[in-house]
Amino acid sequence: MTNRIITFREAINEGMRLEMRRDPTVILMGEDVAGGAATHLEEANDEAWGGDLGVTKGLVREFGRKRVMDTPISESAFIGAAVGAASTGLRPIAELMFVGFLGVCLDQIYNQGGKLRYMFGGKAKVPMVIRTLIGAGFRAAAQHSQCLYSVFAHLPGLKAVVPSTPYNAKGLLAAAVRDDNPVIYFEHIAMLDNTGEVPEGEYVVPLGKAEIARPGKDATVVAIGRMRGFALQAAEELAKGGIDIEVVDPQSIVPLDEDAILSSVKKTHRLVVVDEDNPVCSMASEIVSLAAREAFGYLDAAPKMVTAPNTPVPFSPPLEDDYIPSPAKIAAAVKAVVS
Amino acid sequence: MTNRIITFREAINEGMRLEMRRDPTVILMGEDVAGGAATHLEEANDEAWGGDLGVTKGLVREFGRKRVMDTPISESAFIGAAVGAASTGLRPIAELMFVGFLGVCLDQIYNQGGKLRYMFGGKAKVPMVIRTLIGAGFRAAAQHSQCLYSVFAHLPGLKAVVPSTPYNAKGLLAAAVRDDNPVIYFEHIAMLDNTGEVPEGEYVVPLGKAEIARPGKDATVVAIGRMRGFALQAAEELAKGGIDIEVVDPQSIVPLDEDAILSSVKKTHRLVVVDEDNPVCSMASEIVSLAAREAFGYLDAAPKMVTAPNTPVPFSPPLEDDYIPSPAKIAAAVKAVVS
Amino acid sequence: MAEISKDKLLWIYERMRLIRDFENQAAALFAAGKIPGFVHLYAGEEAIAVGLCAHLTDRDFITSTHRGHGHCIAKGVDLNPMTAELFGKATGSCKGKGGSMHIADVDKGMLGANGIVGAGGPLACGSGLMAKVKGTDQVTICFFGDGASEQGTMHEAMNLASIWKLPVIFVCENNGYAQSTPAHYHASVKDIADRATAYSMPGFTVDGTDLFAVYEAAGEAVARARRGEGPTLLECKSFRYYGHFEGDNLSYKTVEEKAKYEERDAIRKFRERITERGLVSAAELDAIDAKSAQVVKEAAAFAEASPYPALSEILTDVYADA
Amino acid sequence: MAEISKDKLLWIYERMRLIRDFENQAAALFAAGKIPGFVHLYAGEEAIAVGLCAHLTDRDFITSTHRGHGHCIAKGVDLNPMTAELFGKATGSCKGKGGSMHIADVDKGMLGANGIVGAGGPLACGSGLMAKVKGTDQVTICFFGDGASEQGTMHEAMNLASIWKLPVIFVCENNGYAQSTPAHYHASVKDIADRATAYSMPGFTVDGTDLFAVYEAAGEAVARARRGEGPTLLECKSFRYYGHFEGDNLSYKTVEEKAKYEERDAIRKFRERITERGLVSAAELDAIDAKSAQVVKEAAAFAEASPYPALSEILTDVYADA
Ligand SMILES: Cc1ncc(C[n+]2csc(CCOP(=O)(O)OP(=O)(O)O)c2C)c(N)n1
Ligand SMILES: Cc1ncc(C[n+]2csc(CCOP(=O)(O)OP(=O)(O)O)c2C)c(N)n1
Ligand SMILES: [Mg+2]
Ligand SMILES: [Mg+2]
Repeated sequence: MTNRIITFREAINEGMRLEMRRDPTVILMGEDVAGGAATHLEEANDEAWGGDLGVTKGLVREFGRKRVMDTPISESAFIGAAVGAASTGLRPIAELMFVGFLGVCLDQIYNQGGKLRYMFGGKAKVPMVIRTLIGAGFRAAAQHSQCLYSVFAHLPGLKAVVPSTPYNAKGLLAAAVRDDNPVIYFEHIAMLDNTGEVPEGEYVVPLGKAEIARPGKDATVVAIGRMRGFALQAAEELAKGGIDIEVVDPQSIVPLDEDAILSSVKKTHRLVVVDEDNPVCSMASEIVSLAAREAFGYLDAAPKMVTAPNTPVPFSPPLEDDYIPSPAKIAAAVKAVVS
Repeated sequence: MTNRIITFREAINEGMRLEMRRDPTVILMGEDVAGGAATHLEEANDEAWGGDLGVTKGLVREFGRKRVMDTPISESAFIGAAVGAASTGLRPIAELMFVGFLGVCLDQIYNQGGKLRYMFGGKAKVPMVIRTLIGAGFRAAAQHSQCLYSVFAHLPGLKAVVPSTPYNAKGLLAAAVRDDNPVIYFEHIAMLDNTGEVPEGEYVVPLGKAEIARPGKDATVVAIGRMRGFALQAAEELAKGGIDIEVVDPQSIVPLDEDAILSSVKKTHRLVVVDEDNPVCSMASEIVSLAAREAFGYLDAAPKMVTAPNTPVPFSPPLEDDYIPSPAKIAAAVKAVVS
Repeated sequence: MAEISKDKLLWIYERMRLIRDFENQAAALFAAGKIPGFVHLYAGEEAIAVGLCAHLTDRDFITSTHRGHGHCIAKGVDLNPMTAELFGKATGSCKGKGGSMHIADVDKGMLGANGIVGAGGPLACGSGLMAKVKGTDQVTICFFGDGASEQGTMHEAMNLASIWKLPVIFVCENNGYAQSTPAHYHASVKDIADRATAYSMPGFTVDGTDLFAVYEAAGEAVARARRGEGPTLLECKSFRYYGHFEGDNLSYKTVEEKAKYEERDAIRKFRERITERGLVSAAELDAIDAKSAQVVKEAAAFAEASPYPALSEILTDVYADA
Repeated sequence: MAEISKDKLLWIYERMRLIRDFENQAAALFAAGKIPGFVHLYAGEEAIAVGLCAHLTDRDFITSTHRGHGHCIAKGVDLNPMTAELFGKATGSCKGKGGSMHIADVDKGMLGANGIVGAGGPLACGSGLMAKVKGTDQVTICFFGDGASEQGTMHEAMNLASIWKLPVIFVCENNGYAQSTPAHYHASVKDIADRATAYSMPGFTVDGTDLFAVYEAAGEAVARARRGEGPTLLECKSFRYYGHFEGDNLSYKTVEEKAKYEERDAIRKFRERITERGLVSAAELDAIDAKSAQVVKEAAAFAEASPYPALSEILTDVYADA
């Protein structure tokens, strides 16, 4: 069974299912996560939604409506309730349907969830997970296609992970649920149908550990989330031209595995950061800044960033396609830094 | 009268007063900006509040309650109302008492105000200003002492200014009101009583233009807001030891005057960025990243950042004092980059 | 029954018909892969948008929702750019940058569909405030769903509009569901309009499939707003024929529930009523039907034939030049 | 008048007295420059916190506001660490990191003062949800101000608590003002408790300076919550003796208004009532007075003598070790 291939969506679902089996204090809430149907049709409706994209589908059947709760469109209330519940003994998973909705509930996330422990002098813990959709490519336009994880990375007290494969999606979910801090878990909408090998049982991909997705010697390409796959595609193209890149996938952005990134840069002497988020005050800038400050003497060329432009996400399909960093743009940036 | 010395607070107040005289579509709203009193005591109460720190004091007497409006504690509603009013013909100034409250109203700021124009294909404009308090040093603890402007800088569609002297406070306010975009105007709580020379009439300090606060040749110190003064203090100390720094004050962080920063770096070959905001995905990282990408060949040493630590703001006075970047820390960083 | 001129009756019928035809066509175009992204259809709720907007002029404003096509059409937005916008074409109302969820026409007073549930409440206070500060008699209608009523922004907006006596009409389009979640689960009151007392404003619940009921209640609310007497909360109970968005399996609705829809159909009821009373002839309405079918088809052809925006458009319209 | 045991009466008197003494001392310490930052005093509102918390045990929870000292004391938080926290000392409830606006004692069920108006509503739903999921009979009281009632979070929280039947009591402390803004301006209803109908929960407005009125209404609401019957909205009308924060010029209050405060004083009224009825003796209360004065003084001395935290504390407590 080690070769079992499942989707990203299934991997997240399984990750939640196993954690909920393991620990009865893990609960799940969000808009339509139980699918509404359960409230007025028979409980065992197989067709019930599991969130907009079916990620939580079926969990209400196994765990019941006491542990899998539909919520009103009241993000402040239910995410704040997750904070309150976490600090008094549960380990809630709250689904913020799209990260673009952070603007209606950020206070409960960053000023409450992210700071209670510090403000209380360490006398509280807030073990909770916020799962949320990110990413362009779904023709969902400016308010439903953002990444925005750089905003969360700026705010102390929160942890943040951006899974990039079904395998790490499941393992990072387990790590996030078991962590005693608020962890924001970013699911890329355009990756949910991607497939990959995922073991059946429980396992943890630890927070704060990068993965070398591809070893290489000519340049370091740090690629976050969906960009990992694009960087690997670029790597194949580049390899044909004799350029051998190392692809580093941070997996967690908070805490960030600075050592892994710096070691790679010190080895390859060149850096390209690939990130779908907007560029200013972003993780991409952060990683470039890190390398400039901590590996300055090792850099043989100016580092480069391949990111979305500094604009909202346009709706029109050709515009949106061009908005997203592509393997071709990554390859071009690598060629520029190695030349 | 050219030598008139007034406070930062007075400069902002005067900036608003002149803009409101000039343009009847400029209105002001926020919690206690008219001071409540006007609603049930005589209209001409000299003692009425003008916001928590008196910045809007007296404006209701000149312009009346139709143009200077107290609001309920409903930041989403009144900041959203500013967006709606701006896109239909007014030029509102809304006061968000502390930037730490962004979490209850960010959607109206970034997803509405910052994006309407783009989402509507350029067929709307949103000329409005959000004034808000930033900064530590007031013993106001974790939720009332933040900078957070890096979050706004990350979000396309917003402009952002961080005045650093009474002079540019007044001129940037005028520029912000006259701009056809949402501009966030950050007032540092610990600077309101600072004094400086301010001309009496109208003038504009343009958005997107940095100021060389002190020319120098040995290192570039980019210092934002309150940090400008600290950098200038450090400069005097350093000058005694023969180190001559150039202090660049961006004034606007969006748009950022990249040319001014890069020219200075290309001249001095060394860079220190000083910023009171938290360090990760910050303006400080952004400016280091900019220099690393665009002036790599000119840098003779690893750039450095002097920022707040990556933690919430502690309440305890000695802790808070140590939390804030100081002239001494700036001087130490400069010494490290020039050595 | 409110007295409505024949011209107005024909206008109302035409707008409702256009909305229905537009939405049915959009469903087909989505199924055919021509309209990308999230598409939320308004079919079934036509009497609400039209009954309200019948009292407005181009100088008045509306704020809308993710389910905004009906509001656009009721407010008089042209169907060609609307359809082109759904396709993401350069000729769209928003040059293709917004799509269905951000369709807007500020010149017509349509302040935008909105991807954020409840976001229209504060914006509506803004256009209301503008009218008040400038001393005009322009009114703003804020459309929002039953689900949106649980969003904090709506509470804040209704309180603000009440204390400032803003000329805003809050119209809750209660179609019984927020996505798959039924209103009887997510709302702590049976009638959302009962919350009007929490803001000391008049509140009414009407049958949102009965054009006349909507029109009459709307007329009072709009007149009150124009007189400077402040906001009203008007709840219109209705249903949607389609899923929450296209692609929705509708698993959360019972067969019995869906079976009642035809009987409650707003357009059919309106047509029957005005023809039975001899206010207009069936022939006149048939002509409108034919015209409407034609207009939406032409709009689709226009959209289809239009070019996509140039890639350089990604970078424009972020900021207005100062 | 609810029947209250003598022990409870004495406890109530003691807690009210402690709050008053604590706040008067805090005002003096602030004026003397010993307490930095924003300090919001609760003097005048004692009957609310105490009348409510009299029904709780340490296992129950409260969420509080920027004006949190009274809630802490009513919930049984120790005065020494409280005072040290106001000074920013290492011995403070939060090791000096929180200060007045973030004072907390999770072990005592005090889930924190809060610098963000209205933020306690959602948090209270959380501890309420915990109790419901775990099947305990713990209740949560959410204190919030009249000004907070216009914040969207409170609307969302009350709706959520209602549909989930959470064991939460929403207590609106209506002291007539949000900073300098009077409630009759910022609120669109006269009695905030009237908004309870918007959430299908019981709502009551009581005189928040009358301990017995508060105690009785609180008893019913707490019992209802413990029985699993869901939330209640209880509005307690009161006033504050001090300004919004220390340093406030109180320019927004009339002389006549302030003149009525002594007459409405909660502690004086309570004392008169229980002594007049012979439930307790003046001597017993005098002893409490003396003890209270002593306790707060000792707390100040404790705070003063305590060290500041080490600078290395800046970096700790951001994250819990996994
Ligand atoms: C703040 C926010 N939360 C959640 C969503 C996702 N969402 C889009 S529409 C919708 C349901 C809205 O229900 P309702 O207000 O009743 O409008 P209807 O779709 O029924 O017209 C939800 C949850 C969103 N767009 N914005
Ligand atoms: C979201 C938010 N907005 C504004 C403030 C600033 N502020 C602090 S207390 C306060 C007034 C609160 O009034 P009320 O709720 O009546 O409580 P009271 O002070 O009267 O006890 C305001 C506006 C804040 N802390 N948080
Ligand atoms: Mg609905
Ligand atoms: Mg109050």
